[in-house]
Amino acid sequence: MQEALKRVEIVLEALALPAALEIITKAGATGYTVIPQAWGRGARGERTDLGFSEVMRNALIIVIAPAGVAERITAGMSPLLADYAGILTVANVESCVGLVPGDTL
Amino acid sequence: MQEALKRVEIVLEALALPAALEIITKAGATGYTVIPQAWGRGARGERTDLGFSEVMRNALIIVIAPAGVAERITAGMSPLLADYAGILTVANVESCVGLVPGDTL
Amino acid sequence: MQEALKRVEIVLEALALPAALEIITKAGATGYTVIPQAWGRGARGERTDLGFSEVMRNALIIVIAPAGVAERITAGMSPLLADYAGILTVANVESCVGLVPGDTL
Amino acid sequence: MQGLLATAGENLVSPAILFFALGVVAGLVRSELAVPKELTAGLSLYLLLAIGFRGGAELAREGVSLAFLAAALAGLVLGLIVLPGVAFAALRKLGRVDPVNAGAIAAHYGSISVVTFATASTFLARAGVPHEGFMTAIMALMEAPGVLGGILLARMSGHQKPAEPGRIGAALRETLLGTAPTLLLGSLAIGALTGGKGMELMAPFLVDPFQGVLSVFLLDMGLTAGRRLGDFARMGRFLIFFGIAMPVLAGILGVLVARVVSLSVGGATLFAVLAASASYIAAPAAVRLALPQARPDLAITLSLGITFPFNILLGIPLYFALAHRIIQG
Amino acid sequence: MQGLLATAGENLVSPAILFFALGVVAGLVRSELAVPKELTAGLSLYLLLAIGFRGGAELAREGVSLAFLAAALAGLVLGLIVLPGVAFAALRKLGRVDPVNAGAIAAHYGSISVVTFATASTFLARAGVPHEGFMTAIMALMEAPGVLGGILLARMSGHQKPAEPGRIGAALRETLLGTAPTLLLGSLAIGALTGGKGMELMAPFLVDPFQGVLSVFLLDMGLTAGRRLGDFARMGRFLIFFGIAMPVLAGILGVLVARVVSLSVGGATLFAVLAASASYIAAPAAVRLALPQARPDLAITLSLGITFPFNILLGIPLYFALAHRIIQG
Amino acid sequence: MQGLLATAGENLVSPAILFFALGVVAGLVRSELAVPKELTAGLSLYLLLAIGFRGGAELAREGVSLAFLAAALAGLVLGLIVLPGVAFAALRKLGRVDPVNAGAIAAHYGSISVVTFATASTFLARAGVPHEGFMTAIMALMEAPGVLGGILLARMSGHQKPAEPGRIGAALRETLLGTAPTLLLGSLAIGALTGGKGMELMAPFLVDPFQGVLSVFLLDMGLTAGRRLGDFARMGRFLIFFGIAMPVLAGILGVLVARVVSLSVGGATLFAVLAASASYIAAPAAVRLALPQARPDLAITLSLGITFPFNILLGIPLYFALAHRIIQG
Ligand SMILES: Nc1ncnc2c1ncn2[C@@H]1O[C@H](COP(=O)(O)O)[C@@H](O)[C@H]1O
Ligand SMILES: Nc1ncnc2c1ncn2[C@@H]1O[C@H](COP(=O)(O)O)[C@@H](O)[C@H]1O
Ligand SMILES: Nc1ncnc2c1ncn2[C@@H]1O[C@H](COP(=O)(O)O)[C@@H](O)[C@H]1O
Ligand code: NA
Ligand code: NA
Ligand code: NA
Repeated sequence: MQEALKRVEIVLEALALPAALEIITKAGATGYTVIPQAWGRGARGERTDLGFSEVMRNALIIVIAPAGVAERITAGMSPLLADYAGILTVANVESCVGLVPGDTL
Repeated sequence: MQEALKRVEIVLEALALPAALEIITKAGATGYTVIPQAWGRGARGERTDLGFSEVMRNALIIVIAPAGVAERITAGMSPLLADYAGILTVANVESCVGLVPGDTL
Repeated sequence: MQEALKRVEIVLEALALPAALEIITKAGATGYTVIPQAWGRGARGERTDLGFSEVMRNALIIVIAPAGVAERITAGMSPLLADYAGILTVANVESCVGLVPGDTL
Repeated sequence: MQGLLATAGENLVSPAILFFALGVVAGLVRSELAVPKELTAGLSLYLLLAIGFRGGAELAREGVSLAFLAAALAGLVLGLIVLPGVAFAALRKLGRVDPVNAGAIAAHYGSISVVTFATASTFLARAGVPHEGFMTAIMALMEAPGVLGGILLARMSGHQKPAEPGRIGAALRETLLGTAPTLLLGSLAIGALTGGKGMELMAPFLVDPFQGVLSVFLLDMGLTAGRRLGDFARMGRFLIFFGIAMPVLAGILGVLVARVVSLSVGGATLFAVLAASASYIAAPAAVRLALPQARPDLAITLSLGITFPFNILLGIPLYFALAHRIIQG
Repeated sequence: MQGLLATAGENLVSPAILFFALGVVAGLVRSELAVPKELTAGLSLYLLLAIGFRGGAELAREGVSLAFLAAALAGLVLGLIVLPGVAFAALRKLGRVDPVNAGAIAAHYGSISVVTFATASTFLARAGVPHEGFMTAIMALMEAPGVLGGILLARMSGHQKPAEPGRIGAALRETLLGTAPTLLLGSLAIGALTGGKGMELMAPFLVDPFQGVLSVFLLDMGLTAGRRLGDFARMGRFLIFFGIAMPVLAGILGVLVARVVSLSVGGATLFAVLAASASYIAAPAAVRLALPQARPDLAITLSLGITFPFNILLGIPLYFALAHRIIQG
Repeated sequence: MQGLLATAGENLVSPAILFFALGVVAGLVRSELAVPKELTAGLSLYLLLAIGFRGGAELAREGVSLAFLAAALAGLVLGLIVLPGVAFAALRKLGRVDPVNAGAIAAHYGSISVVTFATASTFLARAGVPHEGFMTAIMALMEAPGVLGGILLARMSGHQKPAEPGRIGAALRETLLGTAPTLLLGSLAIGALTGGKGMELMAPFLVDPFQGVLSVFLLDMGLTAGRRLGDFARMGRFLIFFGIAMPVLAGILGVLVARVVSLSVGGATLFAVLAASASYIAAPAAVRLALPQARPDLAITLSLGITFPFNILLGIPLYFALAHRIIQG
């Protein structure tokens, strides 16, 4: 039987994107999507893009991956999310078209 | 046992954002994320950003919150969604990193 | 009993948007939302907006629809996703406010 | 008369007008041409800032006069009461439009269009017709009242859900603290404070490239209008008629009032343009917040898709001809 | 000869070229420097509009001549048949590239690069070499045919999945109604209609800051090219060779054809540049829609990453030297 | 003295300063006025490019002199050691700020503010006071060292989690290859290479509209600062005091050091402005990467919300008066 697919969504401060994408890639994901403009509030107060600096901008990362990979992403992201602003959730995917399973990045 | 976490996603016309964020905050959410640029179609026809006015722009709000808060958000948003363009869904979250539970905004 | 609602999310290359929205509309969806700016990696390598051409830009489509419509969208999108860059997932929706069920586009 | 016709014809072949036409055609044939919306927002900020600043500098040169106060008072009465009232009555009685949408549309026509005003100023400059320097200040003053007038008419008609006070507050804030009023009035004040010296510093940014920026903005407006032309069919014949008859009527009214307050031919033309033009930058958001039951696309399609093209293509020369005949004749 | 070398050397130290080089270096060392993509889109709209408008104004001054028609016809034949044909044959026979990707690349090389053309115009202006005013119109005419030529070659080669008619339609629309053709031809028409008067109004926006805007755009192109330099390794040696040999060959062909249709040295240089340059603004989207099996990154890396830098650094002076020798010699 | 006061007063009614004030007021009253963030990014790219290019052209005209080298050395020592050290000590001892946040803030004050520098240059130009052409180069050199100095102080204080080497690397990259250093140094180099000829080509883009672009950028900075004014309450009185006392102290230090390296009155004013100004474009990202435990909003609110307005409203005329008295007196 095929491993269940998960949808990992991470809101993260933009400056931490390179580190996060490295973690995601190393965890074995075959792809990811980044929506580069997001703002919001959380424990660190309001974060809105300043335009002249990346420092207050958030981004949204979406990763569709098998449960095992999703777990490794979650584990790998935890220390990053302690230092940098962000939140990560994992949710079920019922069906998926277009994911190339064998190929890691 | 911990209360189940939910992911509330709201597509909403941009002008109604301040009212929605107030509802979300009052419902007890500890954070939210806004993706400011979205366009789409629904019962009110096509809505695309005009650039020179906010009036036809949509935005996407994401809130990760315990089930009880999600219910209060749903209840609080219903009258707003009757007047202004938008759609709200609630979905399950399997796991989450980075949510600070105690702290309301 | 009401048919279960699904959330279809499609990351797709921007040039294929018109074709995808036609498929979605024909499948019977009553609405959709497009987040126009996304970048990412997948089987086709990295895709980032060039600015001077649409060809490397991705977009995110969100459709809230009954299970039957979601299935038709999935079926209709499969050939498009073979030719153009993208990935589609279907997930459960627990509850929804603001969807006008009868009205197709 | 022949001179007037020539001026009108020349208006039609100015770059800005032709770029608007290009946009309409491209929109109609569904060209891929599109202006990024962040750029549109930037262009409209530029236009508001440039128009306000120049108006302020002109005001500083002239000083505040009785003529200015008279014209301002006339503009306020016209915008707050007369124009929304006429529009509302016509929409309700002749068009059988429901009160909420009638009030929403009346709010747009009671207010003014900054870009129509700028196009008319260019028209006068090319025709060599001078005008009172305070006209920009009059325009800035006429932005909010018409919006309030239309909203009040919708609310007074009573068919409306009981008002949520928070929303009226939000609408009022938007009318006074929205992007357009803040930037227009703020730049006007700065232009007035820094006067000729400030103008010298800012002219290479605010004056020299103005026609070019206006052309790109009009190209974009043409694209938006052209893509909406299809909506006209669904809109009904009365509204299309209204979109042309209302500015003509308001323009005539404007010239007559301008005569009462003794404006020059140029000033009267601009005053008529203010009366005749309908807002599509400032009014929609305020109206949307105050009257969520109104359809925002209706008022925008009318003001941007019908009245705006009518005014910049035919209205401006028409009001000028009227002003010429009534004031100078 | 020494004069030519000096001109070539001077070309390399013009601000626009140096900003391109800065971009390449910054891209290579992975600097954080990046231009927001909405701004890039806005800059390319500006360049298309400015180049089209100026070309139209020049056309209006000169009028349509037989020389123009001859050059236009030559350009069409070159773009629709010769250039895509040569490119396709070379890619298939010498490079063993599959037919779909060969057709896709041929489409880019059959078309033209607006920015290379603008850089060459600046080069000629600095060298004091005049050229026919209709060259911009020739450029606008040569944008679409090459794209169609390449797509047809890929489709005729038959290894392709049966064509979905909807996609061919979408590709055709894109070729004719895409951003670049719409804006270039539209502005050309407006420039021609408003002539010298229009130019006077628009010059402070379209002419004076042109070099500056071009420099920022080239900085951005350099960043994109520099970040893609790593892709060259994966691309294979033949394609890199093709990215330089093809423009040289096409440039020579261009000068020879230019001589046949009696262009001046300046005109022949620009004609050669049109032949030698490869599209990266207009072609990619149309090709992607028509030939989804082709890899879009391949053609863009080739045209923007290899041929474009080659042309603006070395190609332009080379074609100029050739034109000088063959036409004037 | 009276002349100085007049100059200071005139500074306050320059358009750029008034647009900043408009932004602050609009931000305070929560106006809807907002500049799209892609536009803000574009404006800051423009300012960095324009300032760098002009500085390069001036450097080319003057050549590299001993005076330049002396001033550069003085700037480096000030930026790397003295300013971050003074700031860090004051924050730790007087303000009892934790070492990580103290280091983060010290990094911002050790570095420089490009926009404050540009405002000061305009101030001098309007007052007719010349300055050494190499001052822009000094500014470019002083951007990175202060950031490094502050980061090192935080790390050496040892209360910090063991450093992840990857993050220090990322911070170093950001300091050297971030948007601001890349564009400033790159444009400086291009301006120096193309000299007067390049300047002629680029002036209509980089020089003529500069005041206008600066005004729009300052409007935006005002909006950001105005919206953050509420954060001051939560920040504590010491930090507000620091945000004003630190630039005054650094400005005095700057004038004294400028005298040692024999700068002119104009040069000394600019040198003091470099010392007194705190970075908010370049420093925040590098500091965030190196010291994630520090609160980014704290340093930005201080540097953009307090020190920046203080400097452009009062600081610049103050440092000028000091330089006048100490250097010329
Ligand atoms: N409960 C939440 N729901 C949705 N987004 C959140 C939530 N909490 C935090 N965020 C997002 O994550 C960013 C960083 O959160 P924090 O690190 O808690 O300040 C915020 O700026 C929000 O964009
Ligand atoms: N079924 C749907 N799926 C996804 N988004 C929707 C759907 N219906 C409406 N929307 C979004 O919500 C906005 C307002 O919807 P409406 O109020 O129905 O016009 C639309 O412009 C869409 O962006
Ligand atoms: N596993 C994945 N998770 C999230 N997004 C993906 C994934 N795979 C692909 N994508 C997105 O879909 C686009 C096209 O994917 P592909 O067709 O596989 O190259 C990529 O550029 C990503 O934005
Ligand atoms: Na009006
Ligand atoms: Na070519
Ligand atoms: Na400093």
